[in-house]
Amino acid sequence: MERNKLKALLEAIIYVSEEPVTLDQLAAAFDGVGREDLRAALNELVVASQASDRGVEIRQVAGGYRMYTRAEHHDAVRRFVRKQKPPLRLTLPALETLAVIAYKQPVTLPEIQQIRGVNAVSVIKTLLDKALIVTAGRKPCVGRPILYRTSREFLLRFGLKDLSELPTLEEFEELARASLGETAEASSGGGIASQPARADAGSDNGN
Amino acid sequence: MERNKLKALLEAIIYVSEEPVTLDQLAAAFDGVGREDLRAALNELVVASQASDRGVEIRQVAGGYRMYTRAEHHDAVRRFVRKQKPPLRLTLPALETLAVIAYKQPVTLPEIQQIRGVNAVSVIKTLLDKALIVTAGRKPCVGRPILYRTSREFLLRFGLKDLSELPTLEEFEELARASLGETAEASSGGGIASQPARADAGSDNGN
Amino acid sequence: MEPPYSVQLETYEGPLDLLLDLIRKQEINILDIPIARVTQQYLDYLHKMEELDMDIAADFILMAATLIYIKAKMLLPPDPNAPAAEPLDPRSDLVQRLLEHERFKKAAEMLQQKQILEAASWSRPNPEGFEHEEGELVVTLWDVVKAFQAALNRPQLPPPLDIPKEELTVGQMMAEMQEILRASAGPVELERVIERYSTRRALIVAFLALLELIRLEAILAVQQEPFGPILLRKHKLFDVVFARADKLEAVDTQYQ
Repeated sequence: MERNKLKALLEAIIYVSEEPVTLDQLAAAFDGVGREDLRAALNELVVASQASDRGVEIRQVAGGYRMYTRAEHHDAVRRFVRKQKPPLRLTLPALETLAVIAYKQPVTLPEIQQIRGVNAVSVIKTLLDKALIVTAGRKPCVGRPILYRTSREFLLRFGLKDLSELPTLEEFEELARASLGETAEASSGGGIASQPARADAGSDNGN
Repeated sequence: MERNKLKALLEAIIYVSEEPVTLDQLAAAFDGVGREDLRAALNELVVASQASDRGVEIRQVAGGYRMYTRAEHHDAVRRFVRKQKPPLRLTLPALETLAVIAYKQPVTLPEIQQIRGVNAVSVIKTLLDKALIVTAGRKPCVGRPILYRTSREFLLRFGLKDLSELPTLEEFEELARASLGETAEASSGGGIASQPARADAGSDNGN
Repeated sequence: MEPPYSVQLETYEGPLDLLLDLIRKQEINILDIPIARVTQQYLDYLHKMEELDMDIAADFILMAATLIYIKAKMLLPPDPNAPAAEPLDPRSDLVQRLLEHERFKKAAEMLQQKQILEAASWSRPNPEGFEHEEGELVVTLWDVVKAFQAALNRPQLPPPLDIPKEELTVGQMMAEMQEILRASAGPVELERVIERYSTRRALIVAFLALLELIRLEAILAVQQEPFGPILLRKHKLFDVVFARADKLEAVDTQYQ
């Protein structure tokens, strides 16, 4: 298939699809087109949608491709949106518990509570209710506790391509050490870590 | 406003709007921008969206501007959409009936209706159609009613290895209590999984 | 000594938050915590909570015990019989937990930033009606669990009658409504009642019966919030109306 035609079709499919469209789905739908060609065409679409005169971008999220307006346009766009998505309000303890699950998954309630140092039952229920986490079987140990992991909804709500897009915990460690006054080691290898997360440090008290 | 930024904003607004967006609406939204500038920017958007590698075009319709996929792509788009396995969707009565079957299986229609207090015939049919439940012989009692149990598809859809991975009612109650603000003293998950697995789960129809 | 009620106490979600705050505010090196001092400050905080009659969660007490244990261990000479390979600092477990806790706090902030950005962008799926059925929900296992609990908690209605509903008159239907309300402890959702009838005729008869009962002030239909479920409950004349069989029959003659 001609590249331009392929790109046009891909754009149309991503536009109408309710869920992020995965490469697997596309490969199954376009019989004669190789995965490499699909990937290349998708990349071109993603890049083209970043142009400064474009208001709708194609992004990778939750393992697929999806269209979005840009966050920086939200003031102008909001008044035209008919169906507002219900805001996701999470308390700081809920966010911290979610972070523990995101990084340690699959993980059990006792393990979460060990890390957090507090009872986490009600927070777990909140996260289940909001479908940000799901159960993931049971751990084969004494008591067979339920395992929890983050859901697709989590990736969607937090705009993540997949879990590997999360910064590593080591990166946070550098940051944490630095902020706890343990300056000696932090300065040696802190270069990579401090960049992305610095911006949001100190927003602690914002809530 | 810079022309490219204006075009990006207009594209985003047309994308999120469910109805065609009129020039009047846009003029009201963009205070400092003249109608001529708006019209020119909109024309540029319309023309750009006709490029051969674009699959979503902006058209003037019913006195406003709106996005459309191109007619020549409709067959391909429809084929793609139809092929996708949509996420599992159930009405509330269907969900509840499924839950009763999951926890009480194998179970008969009269027993289900006794618990739910309502007629469940049409809902059972839906669940059979979606292959979430299957029949499991007849109960050896008066009238020999048909028994129902959950299917392999049910396990797959909910990511369960087997039925013993279903959260037990005790586990559920701990979470439910927590939501009532009654901070259950689950000292590090002490209350969890007091009964490892429901002994009755699927015992007679080994999955 | 400050008067007890003027004390302003920050609230902490758990003991690790409290400890981290103590350490951070005093710019203490986390790898070399002055355990005696921090333990004292920690206990002071718990005492203040007590003075304010605040409940102290078990988690806080447990941590106090841990701190005291570490403090005691640091005063003791190393156990000569211990395997030589591990001259472990008694604080190291705690330090690891604090560091990990701090990491997750940072991770939570990062998630929050991502979520804010995500909430500011819109996707408009299915703009041209390549649609699935309406009114259905995407369900998870958790929804199944909750649905079962809901079914168990609902007041049990008598099982639907076996006699064909087509046969019921308005008066008999009123009697059935009475049974339903009498059998349940509290109000009954209108939807639960309606669901019992599948034929058009039975539904019409059921509605007529409900309207009659509302008119006679035997039952009351209330809606506690907009779009909320409509609840049926016994009204002031509930017992009076149903005590008189002739009243129900009189209704039937009206509808002949």
